[in-house]
Amino acid sequence: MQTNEVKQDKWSIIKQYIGSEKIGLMIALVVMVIIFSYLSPHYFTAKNLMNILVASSLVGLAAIGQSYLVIGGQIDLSPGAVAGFSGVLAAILLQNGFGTVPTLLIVVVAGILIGFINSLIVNTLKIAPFIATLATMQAIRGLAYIICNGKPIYIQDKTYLSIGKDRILGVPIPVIILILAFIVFIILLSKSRFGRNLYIVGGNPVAARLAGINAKRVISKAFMITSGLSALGGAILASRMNSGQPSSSMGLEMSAVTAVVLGGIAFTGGIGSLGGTVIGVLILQGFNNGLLIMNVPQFWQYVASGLLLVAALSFDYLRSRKRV
Amino acid sequence: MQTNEVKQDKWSIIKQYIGSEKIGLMIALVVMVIIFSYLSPHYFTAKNLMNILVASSLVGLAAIGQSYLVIGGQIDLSPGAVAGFSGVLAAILLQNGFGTVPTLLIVVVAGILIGFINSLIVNTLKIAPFIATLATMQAIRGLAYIICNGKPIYIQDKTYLSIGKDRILGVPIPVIILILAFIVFIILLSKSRFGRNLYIVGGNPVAARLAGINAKRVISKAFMITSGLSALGGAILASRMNSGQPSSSMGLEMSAVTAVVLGGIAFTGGIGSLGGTVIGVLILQGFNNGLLIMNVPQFWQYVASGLLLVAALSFDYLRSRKRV
Amino acid sequence: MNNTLEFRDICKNFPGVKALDNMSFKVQSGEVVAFLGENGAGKSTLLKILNGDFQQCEGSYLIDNEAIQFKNPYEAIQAGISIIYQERQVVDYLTVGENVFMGNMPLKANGLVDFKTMNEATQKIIDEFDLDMKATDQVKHLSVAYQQMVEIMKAYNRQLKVIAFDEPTASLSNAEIEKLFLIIRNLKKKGVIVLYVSHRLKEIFELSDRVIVFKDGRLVDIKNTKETNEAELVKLMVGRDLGDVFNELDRNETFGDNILDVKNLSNHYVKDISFHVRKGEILGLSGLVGAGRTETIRSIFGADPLLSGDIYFDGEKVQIKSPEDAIALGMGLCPEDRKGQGIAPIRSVKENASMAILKRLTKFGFIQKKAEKEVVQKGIVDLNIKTSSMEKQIVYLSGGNQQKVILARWLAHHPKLLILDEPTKGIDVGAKSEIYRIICRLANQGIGIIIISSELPEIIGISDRIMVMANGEKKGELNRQEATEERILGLAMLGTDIGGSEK
Amino acid sequence: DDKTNKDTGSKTETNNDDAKDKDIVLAGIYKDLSQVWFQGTSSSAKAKAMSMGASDMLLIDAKMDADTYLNALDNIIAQEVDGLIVCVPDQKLSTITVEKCKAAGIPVIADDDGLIDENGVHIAPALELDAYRVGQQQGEWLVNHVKDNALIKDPAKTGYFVLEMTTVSSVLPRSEGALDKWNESNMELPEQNVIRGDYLGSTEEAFTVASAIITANPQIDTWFATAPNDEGAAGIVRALEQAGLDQNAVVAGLGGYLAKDEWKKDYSAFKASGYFSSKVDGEAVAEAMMNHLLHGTEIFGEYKKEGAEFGVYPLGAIMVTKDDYKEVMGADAE
Ligand SMILES: Nc1ncnc2c1ncn2[C@@H]1O[C@H](COP(=O)(O)OP(=O)(O)OP(=O)(O)O)[C@@H](O)[C@H]1O
Ligand SMILES: Nc1ncnc2c1ncn2[C@@H]1O[C@H](COP(=O)(O)OP(=O)(O)OP(=O)(O)O)[C@@H](O)[C@H]1O
Ligand SMILES: [Mg+2]
Ligand SMILES: [Mg+2]
Repeated sequence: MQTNEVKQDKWSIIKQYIGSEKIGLMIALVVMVIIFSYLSPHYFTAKNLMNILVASSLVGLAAIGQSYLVIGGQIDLSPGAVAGFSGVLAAILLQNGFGTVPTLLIVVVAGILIGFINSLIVNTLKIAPFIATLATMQAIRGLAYIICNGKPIYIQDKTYLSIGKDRILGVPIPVIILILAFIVFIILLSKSRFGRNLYIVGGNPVAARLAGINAKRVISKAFMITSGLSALGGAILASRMNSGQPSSSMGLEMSAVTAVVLGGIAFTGGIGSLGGTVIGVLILQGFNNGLLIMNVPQFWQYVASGLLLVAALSFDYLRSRKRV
Repeated sequence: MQTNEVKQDKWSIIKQYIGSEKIGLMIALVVMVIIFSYLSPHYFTAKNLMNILVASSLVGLAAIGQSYLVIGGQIDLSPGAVAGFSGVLAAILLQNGFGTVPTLLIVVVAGILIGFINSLIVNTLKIAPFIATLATMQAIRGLAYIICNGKPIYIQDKTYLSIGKDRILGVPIPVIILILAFIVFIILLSKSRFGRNLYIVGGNPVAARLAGINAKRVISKAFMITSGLSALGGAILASRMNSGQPSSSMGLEMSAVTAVVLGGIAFTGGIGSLGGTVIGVLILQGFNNGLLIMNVPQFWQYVASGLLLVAALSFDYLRSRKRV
Repeated sequence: MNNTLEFRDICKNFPGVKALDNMSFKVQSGEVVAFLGENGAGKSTLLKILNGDFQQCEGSYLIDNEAIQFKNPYEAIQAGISIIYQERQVVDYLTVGENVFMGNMPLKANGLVDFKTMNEATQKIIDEFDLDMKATDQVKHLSVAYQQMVEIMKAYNRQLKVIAFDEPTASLSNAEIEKLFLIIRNLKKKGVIVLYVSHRLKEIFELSDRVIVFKDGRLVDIKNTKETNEAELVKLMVGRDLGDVFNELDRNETFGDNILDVKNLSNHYVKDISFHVRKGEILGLSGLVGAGRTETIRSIFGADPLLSGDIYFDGEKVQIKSPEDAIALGMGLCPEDRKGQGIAPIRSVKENASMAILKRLTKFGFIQKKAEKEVVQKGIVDLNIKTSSMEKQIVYLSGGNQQKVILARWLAHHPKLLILDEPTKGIDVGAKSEIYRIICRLANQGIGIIIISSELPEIIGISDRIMVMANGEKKGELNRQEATEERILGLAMLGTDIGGSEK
Repeated sequence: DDKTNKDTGSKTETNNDDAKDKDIVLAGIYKDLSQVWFQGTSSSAKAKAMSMGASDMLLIDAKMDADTYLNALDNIIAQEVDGLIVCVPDQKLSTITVEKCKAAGIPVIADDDGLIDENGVHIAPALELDAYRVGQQQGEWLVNHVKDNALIKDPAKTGYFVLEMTTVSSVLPRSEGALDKWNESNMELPEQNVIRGDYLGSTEEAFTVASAIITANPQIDTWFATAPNDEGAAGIVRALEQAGLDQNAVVAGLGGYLAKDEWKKDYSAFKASGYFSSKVDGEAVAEAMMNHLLHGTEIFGEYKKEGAEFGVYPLGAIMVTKDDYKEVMGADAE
C-alpha cells in the first residue's frame, strides 16, 4: 500500500496531478485505443477524437464536481436533473429576451443554489447524501418539466447557439470550456486550502472539525461546485442541441460517478485525484464512441459497457496488487 | 447518546423486530395515511389498501434483499435489471413448454447466480459494490433485451398467470408471497447465525475477520438473496402483466434503497432492522398511491416524491435528536 | 496443562521499516510475560504475527514445540490463541452476548441461534468478571470501559492456550483494571500463557513474571520481574537514564492572569462546573472514566453545545460556537480518541500536522507548500517523531508517534491555551517524559494547559493544580502540595476530601 | 351535439343506468405523460369530454412502467369511473386491461396503441396510430423528395441513415416502415451506405450516434436520414452541422414539435416531419366515449372492418415541411 519513496522526487509532480497510481488505468486507456484503432480506421482520427471530447464535455464537467464530492466522502445523484433543468431554464430565459451572458449567469447561479440546498439537507438534516440527492434529483427533474410544461423549448439566440457550434483554433468551445474547467479545478484541488480541507474532511470529518476546519462549509462548497458545473454543462448542451429539453441528461450522475471511480477516487473518501478523473472520462467516452463507430447493436452496448467497467477496474486492481 | 435503560425489557422484543427507534417513522406513516384519507375518501378503503400491498410486492421483495446488503455494508443497483431479465426469462421458458414450477425454479436460480456473480466481483476484484452492480445492472439489462430481441414476450400458461391474478382468502397471491418473504427473512436476520454475522460484517469488518467470520461468504449470501428475491419479484410481475418485458422495473433499485433508508437502515452498515423496511415500503408505496388517487399531475408527483423523502427522514432525525 | 510458545528469529519488514528483527524467545505455560518497549518497537506487530494477521518475512514460531503457521486470526483462535487488540473490536448494534460469542454463536437444532444458551453463558462470564451489565444489553449503550471489558470477555470465552493483551487498560478505570488482573491471575493458574503489552510499568510489576524489552524491532533483554526495577527497565528500553521524570521537570513558578475562566458551565453530561486556568499554569482534570471531564472541555472548545454558563478567555467573555472559533481565539485540543477524532488516517503525516494552521499557511487561498514543509519538519524534529517521510500516511505510524503528530499540530498553532485529553494514552515512558517536558516548556512560555489523565501518578506529577470530577460534577480542587492519590480518589469516588482541606 | 346531451332518454346497452343522475367521470391512463404528445392528447380529450358534459377526467401517467400502469388501473377501477381511455405502456397488457374493465363494467377505448390479444386481434375499440404506416409515409416523402430534386449526384458518396429505437417495441415499426419504403424505391445506393443507428429517444443520444456514424463513413458527403421522433431528427441535424455536412442533407422527423422551430431559422437540414394532431386524436377518443356513455352509440362502430368485433379509428401522420406547416399544424405551429 505504500509506494516506493525513492523515486518520490522524479514522480512527485506527475503523481500530484495525474496520480502515478493510475498508470494501470492509463495502460487500460491506451490498450482500448489500440484495439479500437485496429478494429476501425476511423477511430483514431483527429475528427473522432474531437467527437469524443465534445461528447465528454457534459460528463466531464459533472465528473469534476463528483470527484470533489467523493473525495469529501459525499455523492450527488442530482447532476442529470440539474443539467436537464438548466437547459430548460436557459431556453426559457433566452425566449424571454435575456442575453447570452445573463442567461449563463442566472443558470449557473441557480445551479449553485441547488447545490447549496443539497448541502443543507446533508449538513443540517443529516440525511445520507445518496438519499438526499436522490430526493432532490426527483424534485428538480419535476421542476424541469413544470417550468416548460413538459415541452422542449427551442433556442434561437445566435450568440447563445454559437457556444455549442463555434470553434477557437479548431477546437469546439465546449471542449475548451471543459479543458479550462479541468485546469482550474485541478489546481484548486491540489493547491488551495479548500482542496486540502476536502481531503481531510473526506479522510476524517470529526478530526477535521476538531482541527478547526468547517467541514460543513467545505462539503457545501463541493456540492455547489458540482451543481454549478452540471448547470453549466446543461446550458452548453442546450446550446449544442438548439433546445432545452426537460428529459435530457438522464443518468448523467451515474456516468460521472463511473468516471470518477474509474479514475481511482474511492467511495471511502479522502483519496484520489482529478487527474485520474480525466482518464476515467476518456476511457468511458472513448469506449462508448468506439462501440458507436463499430455500430454495435444497442443491446450489446449495454453488456459491453458493463463488462468494460468491471474489466478496467479489475485490471487496475490486479496490477496494483501485484506491485505491493 | 445513551438511552434510558429502564424500559429496556418491555421494549426489547418489539425493538428487536420493529426497532423502537422507528417510532418516528411509524408516526410519519400514520400522519400520511390520515392526510390522504382526509383528502380522498377512496384512499383508506380495503380495496385501495390491497392495491397498495399489490403495488408493494415487487419493491418489497427487492427491499428485503437490499436491507440485508445495506446492513452488511453493501448496496446493489442491479435489482431492476434482474427483475426485468427474470420476467423475460420466465416468459421464454413458458413459451418453450416449461411448467410453472420449473420456470419459477430456473428463474430464481438464475437470479441467485447473478447475485453470486455480483458478490464475486465485489469480493475478489474488490470493486466497490455501487460500481460493481452498476456494471452488472447494465450487462443484465442488455441481456434481457438480447434474449427476447427487445420484444415483450406474451405469457399464455394459465397456471402461471394465476400467480398474479388469483387470491387466497381474498388476498392476492403476490401479497401473500411478500408477507411470507418478510416473515422468513425477518427471522433469518434476527435469529440465524448468518443474520447476526451480517451485522458484524457490516458494523465492524475487522472484528468479523478477527473472529473468523467469513465476511466474503456472508456478503455473497446477501447478494444472492437480493438477486434471488428480485428475480422472484420479476417473475411475479411478468405473471401480473401477462408478459415478460425487457424494459420493465427500471429504477426498482432506487425505490428499494429508498424504502430501506426510510426504514432506518444506515449506509454505514451494521445498523437497522427489517421491521423498519416494512414501514419504509409502506410509506413509499402509500405515498405513491395517494398521489395517484389524488390525481396529482405527473410533474408534481416527482417534486412531491422528492419532498416526501426529505420530509420523512428529517422528521425522524429531528424527533430522535430531541430524545437525546 | 503444560504449553510452550517459542519465537525463532522472527523478522518483519514493512515498506521502509524493519518492524521486527530476529526476535527469539520462549514462554512457558502459567507465565505472564510482559512486553515493554517504545512506541513503534514492534510489540503489536509480533502479536499480529502470532495470530496470523500478519505473516512474518523470516523465522518461525512453535507451539508446544511444533512449528505452526497461521494463515489468519481464525486459525489461531481455533488453536487456542486469542489476542485483544489495541483498538476495540466490538459491534455496537449487537448485544453483549452476541459480541462475546462473535464467530461461534451456539445453534439450536432448528439451525437458529440459541440465544438462551448464549446469554446464560455470557451472564456467567459477566458475573465472573463482576461487572454491572446484562448479556442482553446493546453494546452501544455501554461505557467505553465496559465495551473494552466485552472485548476481553470475548477472548476469555474461547478455549485458550495463549492470550495476549495489547494495552488493555488504556480505557479502563482502576476498578475494572483490578477485575482484569484478577482474571489474568486465574488464567495463569489454569496454565494459560499470558502475554501482556503495556506502557504502564506499575502494572507490569504487579502482574508479570518476566519482562521482554523491545527496541527498534529487536529484543534487548529478558528480565525476571522480581529481579529488576523500573529504572533498569527504562534504561533498557530508552537506552538512557530517565531519572525521576517529574522531579527533573523545569517547572514554571510564576502564573499570569486567568487565560480561561469558566463559570457555571452545564451541558447534557455535566452541570455547574466552574474553574479557571492561569497563564503558564498546568491544570489537571482527574476523575474516574466517565466522570465528565471530556464532556466539559469539549463544550469549552465548541465541539459540543453549551446549555448554560459563561466562558471568559484572556479576560473577555466569549461565545464559542465551534472548534473553529476556539482555535481562532488561541485554543488547541488534543482529543482522547486518537483514531476517531485525532487523525485523518489515510492522509499524510504532513497534512495531519498542518491541518489546524492551514489558514496561516495560506496566501490568496493557496497553501504555501514550502512554509508548510518547514513547519512540519520542525515539529518532527522537536518532538522526535519517528516516520520515514512526512508524506507517509499517518495510519502506518505507531500509536505514540501518531500522538506526537497531533501534538506537533497544536505546537505549530502557538496556542494560548492547550487542552490535552489523555495525551499519553498508549505512549511509551520515554515519549511520555518528552511530552511532560514539552508541556512544562509551554507553561514556561506562559501558555495555559489543561490536562486530562486517568493515570494518577501522571496527573499528580505534572499538574500545578488538580480539579477532581465525578458524575458530571466538580468535586473539589487540590493544589500541587495537597495532591495525593488517596485524596484524589476520595474526591472522585466518595465526593469527599479525606485530607480534610477541601476548598 | 351539446343539445342531445341533455335528453338522454334513449340509453340502450349501457351498463351504468344511473349515469344521467351521477356526474360522468372519465379516466385516462397514458403510458408517458412526460411526452408532449400525450400531454396533447390527454388534455384535448379532457377538454372535449368536459365540453360534452363530463364532470372530470382523471389523467394518470404510467411512466412507461407496467407495474405503475397496473396499479393505476386498479386505482381507477376502485374509484368507479364511468369510462376509461388507455394507452398501455406495452400491448401485452391488453388482456388484463380488458378483463379488469369488463369485471368492473367500465367501457374502455385504446388510444394510440390498440388493445390486442396474442394473435394481434383487437379486443377493445381503439384509435390507432399505425406506426409502420407512419414510417412508410415518412419514407415515401423522403424518396419523393430525393427523386424530385435529383439529390443523388454520386451514389457512392450518398448515404441513408435510419435512426431506430430498438428498445421500444412500439416505436420500432416506424423505422422499419421508412426503411422498407426506401428499399423499395431502388435508389441504387451501395448497400453499406444504408446505415442503421440505435438510440433511446433523446436529442443528445441521437447526436452522439449520428456523429459516430458520420465519422465512420467519411466517404459520404450527402446524408438522408429519418428518425422516429423529432428529438432524434434534431440530434442528427446537429451532428450534420457539426460535421459541416448539413447543406446537402435531408432529415425527416416525426411529430413536428421541434421541426416547427427549426423552420423559423433561415436554413435547416431538418426538411420535413410527420405531424400527428394530438388534438384530433384526443378529441376523437373522448367524443366516441362520451357518445357511448350518453347515447349508447357503439364506439368507433363506423370503422369496424369485416369480421372484426371492434372498430379501429386509424390515425395517420401528415408530412409537413417548412412551406406548409403553419397551415397544417395551426396552433401547434406556435
Ligand atoms: N500495516 C503497517 N504498514 C506499515 N508499517 C507498519 C504497519 N504496522 C506497523 N508498522 C510499523 O511497524 C513498526 C512497529 O509497529 P508496532 O505497531 O508493532 O509498534 P508497537 O510496539 O506496538 O508500538 P505502540 O507502543 O505505539 O503500540 C512501526 O514503525 C510502525 O510504523
Ligand atoms: N460516545 C458516547 N456514547 C455514549 N455515552 C457516552 C459517550 N461519550 C461519553 N459518554 C458518557 O458520558 C459520560 C461522561 O463521559 P466523558 O467521556 O466525559 O468522561 P471522562 O471523565 O472524560 O472519562 P474518560 O476518562 O473516558 O475521558 C459517561 O457516562 C459516558 O459513558
Ligand atoms: Mg502497539
Ligand atoms: Mg474522556
